[in-house]
Amino acid sequence: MTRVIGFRLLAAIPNLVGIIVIAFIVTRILPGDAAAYYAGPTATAATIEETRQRLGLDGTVVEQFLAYVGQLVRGDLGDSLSSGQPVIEDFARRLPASLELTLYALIIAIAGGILLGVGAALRPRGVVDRIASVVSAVGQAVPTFFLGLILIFVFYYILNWAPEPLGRLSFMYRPPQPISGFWTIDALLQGRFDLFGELVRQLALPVITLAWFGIGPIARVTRSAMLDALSSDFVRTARAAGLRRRTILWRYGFRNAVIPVLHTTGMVFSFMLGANVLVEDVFGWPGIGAYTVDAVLVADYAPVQAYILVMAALYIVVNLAIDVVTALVDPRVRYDS
Amino acid sequence: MNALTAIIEPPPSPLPDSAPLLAVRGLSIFFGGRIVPTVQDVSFDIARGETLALVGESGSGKSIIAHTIAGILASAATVSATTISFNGIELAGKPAAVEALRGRRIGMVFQNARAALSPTLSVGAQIGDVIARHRRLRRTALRAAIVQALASVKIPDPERRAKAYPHELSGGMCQRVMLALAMAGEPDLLIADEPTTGLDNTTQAAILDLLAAEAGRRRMATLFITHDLGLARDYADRVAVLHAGQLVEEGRAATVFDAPRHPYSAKLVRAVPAKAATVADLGGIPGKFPDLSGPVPACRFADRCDRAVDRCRVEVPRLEPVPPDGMAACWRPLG
Amino acid sequence: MGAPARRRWPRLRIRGGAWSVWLVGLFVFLAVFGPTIVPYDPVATNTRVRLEAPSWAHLFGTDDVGRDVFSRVIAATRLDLMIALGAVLLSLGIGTALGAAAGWAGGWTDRIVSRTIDTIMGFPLFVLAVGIAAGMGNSVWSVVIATSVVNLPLYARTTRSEVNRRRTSGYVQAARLSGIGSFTIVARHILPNVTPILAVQASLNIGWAILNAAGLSFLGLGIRPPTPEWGILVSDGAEFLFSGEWWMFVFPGAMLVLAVLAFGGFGDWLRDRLDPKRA
Amino acid sequence: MTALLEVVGLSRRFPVGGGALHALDDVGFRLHAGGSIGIIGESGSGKSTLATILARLDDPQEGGIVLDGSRDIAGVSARAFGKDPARRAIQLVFQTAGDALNPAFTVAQNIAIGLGTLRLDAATLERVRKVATEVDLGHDLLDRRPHQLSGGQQARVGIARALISKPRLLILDEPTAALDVSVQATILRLIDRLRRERGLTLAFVSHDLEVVRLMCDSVLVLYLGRVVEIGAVADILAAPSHPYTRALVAASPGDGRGTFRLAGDTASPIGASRTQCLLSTRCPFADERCRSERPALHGKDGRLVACHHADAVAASLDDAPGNAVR
Repeated sequence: MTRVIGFRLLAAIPNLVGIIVIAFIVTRILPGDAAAYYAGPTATAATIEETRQRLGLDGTVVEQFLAYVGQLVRGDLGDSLSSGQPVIEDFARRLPASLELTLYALIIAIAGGILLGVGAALRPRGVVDRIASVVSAVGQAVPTFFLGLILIFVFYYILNWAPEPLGRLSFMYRPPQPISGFWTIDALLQGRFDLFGELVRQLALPVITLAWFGIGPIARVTRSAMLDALSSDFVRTARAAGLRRRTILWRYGFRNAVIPVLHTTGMVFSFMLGANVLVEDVFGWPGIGAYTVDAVLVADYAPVQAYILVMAALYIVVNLAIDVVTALVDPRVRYDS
Repeated sequence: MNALTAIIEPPPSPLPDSAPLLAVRGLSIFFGGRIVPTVQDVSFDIARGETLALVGESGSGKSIIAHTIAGILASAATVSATTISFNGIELAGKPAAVEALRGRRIGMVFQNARAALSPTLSVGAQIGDVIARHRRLRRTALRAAIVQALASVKIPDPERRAKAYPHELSGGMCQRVMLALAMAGEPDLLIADEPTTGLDNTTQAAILDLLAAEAGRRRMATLFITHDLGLARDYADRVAVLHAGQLVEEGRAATVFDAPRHPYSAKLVRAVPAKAATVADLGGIPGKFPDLSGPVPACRFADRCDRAVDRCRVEVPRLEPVPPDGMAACWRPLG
Repeated sequence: MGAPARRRWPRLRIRGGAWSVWLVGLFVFLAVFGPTIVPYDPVATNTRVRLEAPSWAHLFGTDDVGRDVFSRVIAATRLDLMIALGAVLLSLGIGTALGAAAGWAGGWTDRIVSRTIDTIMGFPLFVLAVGIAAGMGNSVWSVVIATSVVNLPLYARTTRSEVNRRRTSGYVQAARLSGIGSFTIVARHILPNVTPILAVQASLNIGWAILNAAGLSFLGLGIRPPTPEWGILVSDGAEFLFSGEWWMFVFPGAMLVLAVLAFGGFGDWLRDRLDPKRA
Repeated sequence: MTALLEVVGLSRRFPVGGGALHALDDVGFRLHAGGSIGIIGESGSGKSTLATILARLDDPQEGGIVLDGSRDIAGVSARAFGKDPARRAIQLVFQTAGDALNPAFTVAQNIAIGLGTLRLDAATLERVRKVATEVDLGHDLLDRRPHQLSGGQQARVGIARALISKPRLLILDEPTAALDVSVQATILRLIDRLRRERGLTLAFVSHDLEVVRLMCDSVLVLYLGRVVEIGAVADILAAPSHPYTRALVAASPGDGRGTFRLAGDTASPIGASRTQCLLSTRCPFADERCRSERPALHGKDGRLVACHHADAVAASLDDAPGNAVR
């Protein structure tokens, strides 16, 4: 198993290199003079030139790329114009908010998708199948931001069930001491259960919005993989051997169906990282997505490339985890490497 | 109760060996709301220790019959039968009764064994699942039973092979595993659905040798589904020939192979390369199975048969005894 | 009869039918004639009718500067559809060529193309689109290119695997037996079999491209107000959600949904039509 | 009399994770014009690889394929062979007929591909019709798509495609493996008739001894890429001199249950030993010599056998059913 992990880590290296190259290209095609951005708004021609040399921007493309990689290795992602701080500090503060939102949504999407998918497969054209159908259709056709707005309009403006959609916590509450950065967990760790409840209320709408788009694909793949598995030759063998229905369903059916589901989960996560930008924008969520969009709009480009790098890195990590789980379930993958 | 009555009353004993273990009468299977049955009025017996080969070309309905008896017909089909009696237990229209027998008294092996085993469980685990279903065993005893089961189907190095996954084994090895799986419940009847289709001839012979040996040792009845008349001749005691869902001839394997009485069986035999001295002796069969979505002639071979008369198209021929020792469903059997 | 063939399970989505073809027709009509048939100038302001709720005079109400929401929503059709169509055609053309080359040639060509595709796929696609759109500045083209780049892998991968799968098929071998050259085999013997798959994918993909483009402009990237565009209209309307002027974001949003549903259904309908086994 | 085809020392290796798979190892045979050779072997024997190389769709690493005693076409790469004048002389009929027909084209077009064209001008269509008649394919089927045909009809289209360019050598790669026995019979008879009418030379790849017995006058038995026995069909089937051939004969269904069996499954051909007989782990005749010295093909009663114990194998035939056939 360690060999599998090692192999997958090695396989991720070319991806990482590719991502750095693309991030570099995106930075270089940005309009305007990068040195001028890095030097800051008050820079004179001389300081800009100085910055250019410091950043290695006066060299050939290869030199520039090496200088860029050198910066990355030092953890230097540049300074944000709007906040005036190093991007890496802004990110460190805001990343937990994004992660809390995305991971909860991912968990709900996986759980909901699998439940709906299995239920639909057990009774094609039954009630669960129809519910899954509708959930999936809405997820495919309704834009993320539009669904978020509709939920806000209904549950906040009309029904007033949800709190005001402005960030992680209303200003009337004091946030928990940061331990994990996941406020819900921190609140529980500190025994502040009322705060936990409030945090959940605040999280509910953005998490549902984000999760909705994952439930559809996961349910769809679970359903068809389950139906394929249940009509497969090996389930027929298990039936002919007189195994219990429960054993057949889970140990023979689901165990094999889970492989394509895992694969889809990777794509769903990728999609969520993207949709995350829109959801944070709609719900005023103080994560890195909203931060980056604000930065883009004022032509503050350092956060953009940092954002792309962080997102790609996250994606690689999650896919690595999915690969490992897949290898645990599927012996064919295990021996491929 | 005194000694005298005890002598007069017959002792309670299992059925005599001559009584069929499996008796099928008037089995018809309808698909998709069709009026014309895909399998029509099929009847046959299998005695303990006997191998009956159900032979037919693709689409003849042989696998459907096997799946129906085992109660694992996948598609929504309507089954009607006068009786499907197994060891005196009526199975027709009683899914619960079949369920109780499946995997224990009735075992089954399929073609394409590698696909018929779950790719994500080791073969030992899959055999273990079946053994654990039939016998309560502790961990170590279960492991021993798994190895024993693999050894009994002549798998070399069973301890190591128990940990292997289907994709790591050859097709022949997978078929042995499936045989071990089917045998785990010590069945009285084994339904072998084209168990060697897709395997090489030498592997096929090894598997069928093993199957025959096991059946002989345990006096197990075997329903052997195959498209290969030659194999049926080599490995079965009796042969039943299916054409388009109708059973056309039944008899001792050598007799059917060497002196078929039904025109279809005769043509089928003439198409077997092993029977032909030269290529000129080979005979094809004109036409194809009738389309079951519309009206069909009473004898479904009538339109392809050079001996057919008007009666063949309007009156279904029943299986009647033909000399020397078989049965044929034909108004004008060869003779 | 052997084991039942592997069935194709009915897919979990609203089935495409004739309705979707009509709807797509309607959208095309609006894209061509929309700006000329709308009742009001989509960009002209009229402060006398600010923030009016839907009425017969203004079916979808008016916005904060008195523009007719109905006219703006209809007029936006042309731009949104052109962006989506342009992006899909661009990625279809380039992706198919790359994928066919990789799938047929194998070896280094395949390795380079596949690595490039993998790297693009290594990004969360919308994030990449945001990056590209940000980099390319505020123009329609930046949205088109951002959308098509993130779509490229879809076509390249499909074509690659479909061509690769057929490379060793009997009929390609048969063509080689007659001395037919590589280019002809790919273009005349293999691609006609892949075209239906790509056509279905492209038509399903149009809905996705509409969503992607709308998402970018919702964030304020690429296209700038006051140009009528559905994403921008929703974004502008969202500002008035908290004061209850719902019509400003609901109608353009609903139009987006309708467009995506129409093209999704159309793709399904096309798939059923183009299935060669149905002829 | 020079042979139409003379194959010498043909080898084809595929690189597999660290080692090499010897799909074909030093294979050779002669085939006279109008003759027919059966190539028999089980999965992994290399018989399909041999068919593909003979049809010049793949390149051997070593060896020669001499046509008409004059030209070695093994040196021409498969890529370049498309433009070679000899291309039309050699045609291949594929194993699964359905897969060998392009679903995008009509039956007529699929046949015309044999001429390297998709355009059905009057002359082409005339030739298509003529060859369709020859293979008993109704002209009403020419406008259909391949998937609308039955398996037997698809097989006929495949044969028509191969024949339209008037080849001299026809290679058949298990042309009836996927067909029902009644359809197989008609296709075999068709092939035999065409062979006589057109004076074709056949290389017939099959796993079925009985089919080869009916269709061919000589037979070549392959085991893990090597020729183990080669000679006249009737001789070899009557008295196999190689244990593997004998096992094949004994396992062939339809003439009683043979008793001669090899132990275990076919060994993996990957990284197989070069110094021992490949069958030595499974063979009841095997002794120390078999495990230390690879037997070479040598002449015996007008055939070639690669076995140290060929005489013992032939002599040990008993009267058990299936052990000796005809």
